[in-house]
Amino acid sequence: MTSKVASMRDAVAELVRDGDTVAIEGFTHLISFAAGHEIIRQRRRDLTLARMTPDLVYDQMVAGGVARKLVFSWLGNPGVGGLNAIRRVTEGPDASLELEEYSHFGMVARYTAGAMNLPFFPLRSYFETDLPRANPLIRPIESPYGDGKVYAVPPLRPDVTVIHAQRADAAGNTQVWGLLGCQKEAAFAADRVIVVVEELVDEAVIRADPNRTIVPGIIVDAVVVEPFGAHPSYVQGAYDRDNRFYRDWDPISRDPELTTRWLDEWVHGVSGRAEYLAKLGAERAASLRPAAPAPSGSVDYGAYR
Amino acid sequence: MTSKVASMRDAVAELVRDGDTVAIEGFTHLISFAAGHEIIRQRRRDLTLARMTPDLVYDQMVAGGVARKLVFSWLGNPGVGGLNAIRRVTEGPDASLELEEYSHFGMVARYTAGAMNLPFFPLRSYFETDLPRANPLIRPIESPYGDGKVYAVPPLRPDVTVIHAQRADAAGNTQVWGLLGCQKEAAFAADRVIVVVEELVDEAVIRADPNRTIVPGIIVDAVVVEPFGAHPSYVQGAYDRDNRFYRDWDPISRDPELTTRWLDEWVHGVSGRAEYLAKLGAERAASLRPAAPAPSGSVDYGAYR
Amino acid sequence: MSERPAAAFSRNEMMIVAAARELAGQRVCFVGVGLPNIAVNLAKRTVSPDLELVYEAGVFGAEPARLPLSIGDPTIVTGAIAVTSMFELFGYYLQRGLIDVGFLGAAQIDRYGNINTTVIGDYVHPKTRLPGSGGACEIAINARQVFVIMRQSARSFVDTIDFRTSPGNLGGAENAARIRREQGWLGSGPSVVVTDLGIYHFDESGEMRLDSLHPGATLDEVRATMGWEPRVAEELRTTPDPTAQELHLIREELDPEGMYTK
Amino acid sequence: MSERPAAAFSRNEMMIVAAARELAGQRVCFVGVGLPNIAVNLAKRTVSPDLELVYEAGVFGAEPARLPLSIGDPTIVTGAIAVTSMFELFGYYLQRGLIDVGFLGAAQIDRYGNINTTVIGDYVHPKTRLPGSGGACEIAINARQVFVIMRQSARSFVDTIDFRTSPGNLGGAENAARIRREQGWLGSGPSVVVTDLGIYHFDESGEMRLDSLHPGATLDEVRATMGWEPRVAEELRTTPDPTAQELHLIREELDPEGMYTK
Repeated sequence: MTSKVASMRDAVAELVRDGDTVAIEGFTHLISFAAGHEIIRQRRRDLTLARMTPDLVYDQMVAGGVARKLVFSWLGNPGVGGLNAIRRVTEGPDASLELEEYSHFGMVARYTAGAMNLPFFPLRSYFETDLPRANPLIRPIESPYGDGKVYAVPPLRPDVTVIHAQRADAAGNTQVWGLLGCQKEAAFAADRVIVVVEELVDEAVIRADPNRTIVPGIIVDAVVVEPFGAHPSYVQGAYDRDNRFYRDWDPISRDPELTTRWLDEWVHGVSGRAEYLAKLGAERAASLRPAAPAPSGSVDYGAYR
Repeated sequence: MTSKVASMRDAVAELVRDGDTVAIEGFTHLISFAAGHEIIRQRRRDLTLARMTPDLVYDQMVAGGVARKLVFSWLGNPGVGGLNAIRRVTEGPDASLELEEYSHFGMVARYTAGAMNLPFFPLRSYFETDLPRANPLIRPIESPYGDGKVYAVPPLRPDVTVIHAQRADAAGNTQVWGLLGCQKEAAFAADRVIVVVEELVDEAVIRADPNRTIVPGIIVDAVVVEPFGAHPSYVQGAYDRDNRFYRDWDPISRDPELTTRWLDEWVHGVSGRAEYLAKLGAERAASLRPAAPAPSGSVDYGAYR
Repeated sequence: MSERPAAAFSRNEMMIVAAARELAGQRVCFVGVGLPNIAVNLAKRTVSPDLELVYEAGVFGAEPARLPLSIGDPTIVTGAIAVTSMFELFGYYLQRGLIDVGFLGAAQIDRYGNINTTVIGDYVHPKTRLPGSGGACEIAINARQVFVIMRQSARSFVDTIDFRTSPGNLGGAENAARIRREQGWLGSGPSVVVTDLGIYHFDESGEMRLDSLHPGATLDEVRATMGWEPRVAEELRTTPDPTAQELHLIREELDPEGMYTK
Repeated sequence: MSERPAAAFSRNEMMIVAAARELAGQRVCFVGVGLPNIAVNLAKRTVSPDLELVYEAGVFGAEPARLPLSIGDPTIVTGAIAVTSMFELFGYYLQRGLIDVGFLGAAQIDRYGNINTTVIGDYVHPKTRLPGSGGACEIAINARQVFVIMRQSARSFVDTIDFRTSPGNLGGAENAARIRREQGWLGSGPSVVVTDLGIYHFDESGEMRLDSLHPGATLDEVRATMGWEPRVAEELRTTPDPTAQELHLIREELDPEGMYTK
């Protein structure tokens, strides 16, 4: 087994190219801010950024100048308000960021079609709405059983998908618990996959609980070990969402100058996640730990010899 | 929370009706022979039996006279040979059992369409084969993106789906590990669901590991506690497949008289699973236990208060 | 129990309490972030203890130990009945018809309960870019009933919405019922709108009808905050005050910082 | 090591060894029950230690502690890399194009590698009802390459199959390549057929070509067990004998009871 363990710098340098469609997925949980920041730091350009909920990570990437286009289903700072850097380039006559817009299920269905090598995926959304007019890629399709029509969305096949996970082995066999979002589908749909983990584990840990595996190493190109790499989002069992960060981003992102200064300080001004975390402080990190453990318990697969 | 715990006799009496489409699902793993035998014992008639791999359980049910029709994708006694009771009513000019035939992925896709309330499910199978001619419900469908066609299969919506699982709570919240087959899809697709379990557990066991849940109680109508209820198939971690039984069935099922005698003795001649097991003998059951435990290990969900 | 008198409550508190009470007898509820979240968690502690909370992030049967701050808060996962992929949550639960009540908010709503959460102004060059559908479009189509909870204002209760993100009763009840039937939608559309001023249900024609005014709210206020002449029930009721228990739960457990209720 | 001399081997053993050797350099293999199962497990212990075994039951990266007796044996689950639903196995792995080699058996096969596992005789009133497709139809379309392993007989190697369950090179290579391209199939079809008599690959025209005769087998035997005049390679090779190690593994570890190899 060849190890795919790489630094974030090398993984992004090798696997993310100008003009790529990049999906950093994770629905509120396990968002790889570490990868987003490295892409900004390496000054990638003309990316199409796909994500159900662009969240702060894409607001920062758009502010960092890496994006040409956004493919999404919900645009906001959850629980706080709007994404101000993105609003600046999407409102009014000078809007410069291209948008391609779906609903949540539409985005999930697009990744699923990509993961399954299907030319489309059917769903019951979009009827009697303005979404198919806003996005002509949402198209009606007749049931071949004469019982009416549904809508179809096209496959989404990112050049690169980045996911964050609790653990993987060196071959990229990856396990996640808690919210699963659409990471599995986004990874299988992609041409290249970067997995960022809290913890690198021995293959035996993975093999002890194969039902927990969401992505096999066979589709993974790089494994990056980056504890706290999902901050300010969270990792089930490891740390909580840093709500203060989400609130603080609102006034920063409202002001273009403050935004640039923030990126200079927290992204360009650090060499990587380790320095970012040192800057954030051990106390802040510690304050995000869960109040107590909540163990799943163990099940028995049985040895059959 | 209302308890849905019922005896197999009551569950089948209440929930399985003459003429129903019944799916006892479980791919080689977790096949509810206990439910199959109870349906024979209660002399249900005119059932449409759906199952990817009819296996011995449907061979016995067909022999027991409950079936009018079979919906399936692979017809055999895995590792042994054919299903002789079924062959007797499907070969030659007097074939009396109606067949509706798909491929494995086609059956999975049918359950998935049922589970998702979709009018069809698209897949890349069937091109340039005789299957769409043999089964006109397999139909071509054009991609709305001008990139060719795929095939569609219609939703499968069983009146009753029966699944066997390692554990559930009294509300029917059900957890499985090892092979998952298409049980989740078959259950969500169904109008009524019977869950048969090795072990009834406290709700707290389920809630300790929510990622392990495959079926929520909200779609479950009855929970039947029937340890060894999947024999001669197996339950991961609990017991192995009884290969001797699979081999023994071949000569029995080749002879209509022996088959009837077997049903009289092992199905009609016992009041239920407990008596069947007593007849089978503790030694036989013990011989099927795994050689040693193989624990999954525990993961931490974290308490967030 | 709180020592403040029951009568001293904010309009937001009244709105949340009214929405929670509407959930009596419901079984499975798709929870949104913000106001719906508080209303649903209040209902589970009062009128609907058996309510199963479903979060679009992939959680069924959540028992949050604290008020979740987002729909993906880790507290909704720990101790839940089931956690699934979003493919399964939207496909096997929502589109399958297992959700009794879905909650929606709106930037704009019209008399038929059609909702806009996408843009104010032109789609391509909008005046305000809103969040978009998220799961709203599919909730509106697939949930058995849709509850709307939002503050009332002339900007949001409009004659014509700028973009239809989520279908309500379309151009009227008859048309909506026909389309829902023909297309095989499992949902029956919007059934209640709860605002800071009152409670609306939908009449035979599919239009919003004011059935209850909150204490202290007036018909004039209602008219001043709507872009159309509202239909009013023949026997207009007054929403009963929040009880001491309801207020206590909101203030001590569900929103102690008053983020949503002040 | 077995004490039997290497030369004493059965034709079934030769067939399994030859199939295993064809897997050299392959990465991800979809394993079928029976002969393919033994061949693949032998390849993993000899020419292809990194081979990842995928079972249609939903297992990726199996490390079976014993020879699995069915494709759903619990021994393929314990210690595997991943266990998935069959929806994901067929959709995200197979249809997605992640399977390098899929193994098929056949009741009937024609010169183009088209396969019948459904019926002998008429579909509605068959002489023999066979198992049907199972996953074969989708393996034939979606696996990057298809390997066939089966004993040769005039009943099974036929001019015209009674039912096409799994497409091979259809009516010839050109046509097959065009259809596969036009339909966006990721698989390139059958690439090797290993029998108890020899090894076949497919020539430019898409027909089976005998490239290697197993030791002791003759061209006359080959002709007597095929419904068409076989193409034979200009330089027909003789398959090297099974090595002592290969035979030892088969006899001591993989099929000690000789269920498949006697």
